[in-house]
Amino acid sequence: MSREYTSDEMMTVAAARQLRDGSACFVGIGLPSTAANLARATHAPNLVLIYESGCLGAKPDRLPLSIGDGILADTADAVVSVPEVFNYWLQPGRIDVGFLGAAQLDRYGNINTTVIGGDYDDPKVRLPGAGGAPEIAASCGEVVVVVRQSLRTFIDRVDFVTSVGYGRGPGDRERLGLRGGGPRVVITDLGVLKPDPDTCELTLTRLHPGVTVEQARAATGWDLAVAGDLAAVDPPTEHELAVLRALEATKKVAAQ
Amino acid sequence: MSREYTSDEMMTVAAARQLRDGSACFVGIGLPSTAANLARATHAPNLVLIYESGCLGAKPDRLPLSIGDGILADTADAVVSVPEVFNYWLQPGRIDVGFLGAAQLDRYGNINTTVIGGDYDDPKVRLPGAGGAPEIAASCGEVVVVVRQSLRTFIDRVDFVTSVGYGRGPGDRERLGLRGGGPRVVITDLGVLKPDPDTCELTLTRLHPGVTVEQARAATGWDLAVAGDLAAVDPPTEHELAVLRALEATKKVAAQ
Amino acid sequence: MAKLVSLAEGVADLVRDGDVVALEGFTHLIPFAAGHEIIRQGRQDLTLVRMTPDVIYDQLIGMGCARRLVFSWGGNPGVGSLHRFRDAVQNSWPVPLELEEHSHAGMANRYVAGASGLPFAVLRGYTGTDLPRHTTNIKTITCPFTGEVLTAVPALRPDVTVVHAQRADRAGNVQMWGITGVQKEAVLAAHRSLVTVEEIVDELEPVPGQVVLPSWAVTAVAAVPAGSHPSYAQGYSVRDNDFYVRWDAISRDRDTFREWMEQHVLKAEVQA
Amino acid sequence: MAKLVSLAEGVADLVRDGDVVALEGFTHLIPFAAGHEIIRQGRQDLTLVRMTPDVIYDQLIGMGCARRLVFSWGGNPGVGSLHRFRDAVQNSWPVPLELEEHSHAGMANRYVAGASGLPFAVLRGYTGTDLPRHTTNIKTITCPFTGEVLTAVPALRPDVTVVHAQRADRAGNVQMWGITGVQKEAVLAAHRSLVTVEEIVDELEPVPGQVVLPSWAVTAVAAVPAGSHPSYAQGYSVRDNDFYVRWDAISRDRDTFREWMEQHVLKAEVQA
Repeated sequence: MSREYTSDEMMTVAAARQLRDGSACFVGIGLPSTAANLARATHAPNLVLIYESGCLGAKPDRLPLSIGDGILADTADAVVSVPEVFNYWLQPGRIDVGFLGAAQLDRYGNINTTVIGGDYDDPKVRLPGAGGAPEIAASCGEVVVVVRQSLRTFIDRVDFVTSVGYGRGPGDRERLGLRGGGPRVVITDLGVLKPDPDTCELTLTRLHPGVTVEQARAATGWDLAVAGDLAAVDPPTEHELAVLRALEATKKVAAQ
Repeated sequence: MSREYTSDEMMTVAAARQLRDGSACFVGIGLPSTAANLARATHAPNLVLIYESGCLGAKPDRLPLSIGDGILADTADAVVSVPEVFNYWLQPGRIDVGFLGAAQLDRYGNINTTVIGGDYDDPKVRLPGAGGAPEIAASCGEVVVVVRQSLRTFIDRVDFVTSVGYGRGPGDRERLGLRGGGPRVVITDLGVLKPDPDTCELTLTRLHPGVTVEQARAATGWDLAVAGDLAAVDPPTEHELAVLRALEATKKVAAQ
Repeated sequence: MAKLVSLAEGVADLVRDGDVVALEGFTHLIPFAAGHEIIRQGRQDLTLVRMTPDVIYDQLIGMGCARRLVFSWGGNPGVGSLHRFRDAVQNSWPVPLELEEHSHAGMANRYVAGASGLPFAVLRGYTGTDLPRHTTNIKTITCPFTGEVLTAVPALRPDVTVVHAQRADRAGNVQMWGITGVQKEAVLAAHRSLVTVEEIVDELEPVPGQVVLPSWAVTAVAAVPAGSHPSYAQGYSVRDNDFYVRWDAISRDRDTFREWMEQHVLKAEVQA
Repeated sequence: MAKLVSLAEGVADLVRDGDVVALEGFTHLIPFAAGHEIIRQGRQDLTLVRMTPDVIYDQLIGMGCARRLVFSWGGNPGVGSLHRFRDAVQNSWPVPLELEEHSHAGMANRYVAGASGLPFAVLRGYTGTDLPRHTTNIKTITCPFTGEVLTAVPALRPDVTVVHAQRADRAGNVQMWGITGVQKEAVLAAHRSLVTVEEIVDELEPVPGQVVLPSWAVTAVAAVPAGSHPSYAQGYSVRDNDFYVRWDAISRDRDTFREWMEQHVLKAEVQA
């Protein structure tokens, strides 16, 4: 098994490491689902995976092809209706971690998955929209965002606020009455960002091996703050890589 | 099989005859449940029995011992939660007939099952209370009331309005925004009463065999109006009596 | 994750004097054994919440555990009145009992709001009845889109909810089926929950009509075989209807009642 | 009682030009065959409602059946964007498409309100986002008990809801299991409903996790084996993931799309 790995693999492994064993995680499809299943297959065997399709405690032995893959229902502790998963499980704050992606992310961790450019009625790019994200971002105990870092995605202010991070800064979540803690950490293909405790601004706290601060700054659409004690992320272990690649392989098989 | 029968048997048979085949009936326990099951076992084999315990389309082959008897769940088309039976099934007006009893009934068909005498905080008699009745009386297409007729039960004005009939008279249901039609008929051990189309006042329209208008008046706490075309109720047929007594027998067996 | 405990431990840890306590179970799966343990441990000053207070609440009320009752129908199902409940309301024996009275639809929606993390629920209910005159917990609310006036009731958030279910696994996942009433909502609405079960099994075989409460949504689980007697647990026991009938005579007289409770509850072996 | 009909009859009777139409199914049991029949019958001016408009709505939109879309997430799940949806929004091709956009929680609660006969639903949602700026169907509401401000959304009441289920019996009782999403609410919220099923059986054997819609709550049932392809029907078929991937290329170009629809939908045998 080679220790060579891609930046996406590093990002997925770093995201998986954010999930504590035994916590309940509301999982979006794509990268978040891959990372959550990697966590469950490595350091967090008791991670409770919750999918918006109504599957509580799903234990897939392969990567689901969609958030409604039959394997999620087959392996769940309970399958509930979609209204129930949002009303009885997400809304009251029962879910510890919300795991989200983004098309655009701004310096206060606000997420846009709706429209880019132009205006809402005549956008340059029409994106899929909100899905479960606004209420996941509002009600989960904390939010982990996984997104590739570039000038297209990391912008000073999102074109459309689909899901609220820290709004325009300190105190905004409280003013809005959002009961969850908001984005605790953002994992990218370059490193790790965390909100500054005073300003709520996303600050670079760690870099993936071989990545420089300059690269991170060049991929950020605002004047990126960097933590004094900037540390390096541990590269993927052989075990993490092996499990991740085995999971990705199951996806290809299942898709045939 | 003797054609002798009790006034309760006459009342139950007359009540059963009010239920049209194929209609959906929200069934309270006691007399309404007996009458509804008699109807299903005689002229209305496709009567859909709905119990507030969440059993939709129950088909018990014996009388249930309670509205939550296991035989209701075992034979139902669907068993749903108690919130669902009230919110998704009763509230939108999906149920054709609500079948209710009463401790007190007044000239406008209002029902009291809460307190009798004294005042609410210091009543002479404390009754079980509302249960599902207020919303059954409000939302079912129509209501059939089954109650023994006496000066204790048939009073000019109920001590407490637990479930609304016609309120204080014409137009009150509309004013209150109640979407169901209200009491269409009241079946007693003496005869049948229906609301006057103009005044909404319960009017004697039929007498059971052998019962006189004087008896009915003497058992009514208001000046009872009597229909011009006062007809006699057909006595129970041998078949009706045989099925009713067989049903009652199953209850005794099940209770052992 | 739910802790596996004994009934005595569960009640001692989770049910406290002065608590708002909901014991739910809609004629099926009524947690009688847990109610008896609450009586044995001498809890007092409780606000008892239940859609259908029946024999178990008659016993809790008659033993003086309750200060207040929030309910929608109080009777001995299929038999008649609850004499201890009536005695408390009409004669304040053994202690006065405050009532807060609702309809089933209102109570069910109050649990739904509690389970949903909302402060209130909206329904078409109570309109034209005398119920709203006797509590501040029934109000009107106007639809912001149509202007229609509907009814609002506040969320129920019990300190502790107690229910009985058929089974749990060793991880504390709970499985119930048959008539499951409002139990899921009552458990999710509560700050703490205790579930007694007929048995604890290695694997929860899926059952048609099942409701599963994941372990992480439950505080504690106690194995109490026949814990719903004289109610029933579908697949395990049938309703002891004869007891419900006999309760009428037992409960009519204060002394007969006390004596029966002495013999059958207070002196009963505490379940392991 | 539900009528047993052919798919063509069901769509002809129940889906009309200008209707508000909801096709639901949350990645599982998506009623593709019914959507194709709506296209074959040339319905126009529809307001399409769906939490997750995916390939079937991309096809309806690309064929010009829709005037308006009410939704919360529009994409090709696990693959990417919906090109016909984007082309309609960005370039009004083949006809302009109005959008009314919500979150999943908002849409689910709108169906719940519709199924419950209420004019609106209350939730904790949308707060702080830009979504309320673009529709009048998201408002605030104040709790009459606590004064807390929450969000209200109006009930969804489709003229017709179409869903796919595993089975129905000859009386028209419908049974589905696995991920059942918001289908029960969508059917109960609608004025009319059409359910396509994999098969019609004599007896509906109870299945764990089943949702049963009684015949009297459904307007019509049509047997359409594989009626959810390329989606899946748990217990009957698996997801044709390859098709979802291929759809990206098919739908990117207007001509390729039209040609594919000609071949595979317009000229397809109408299901019996």
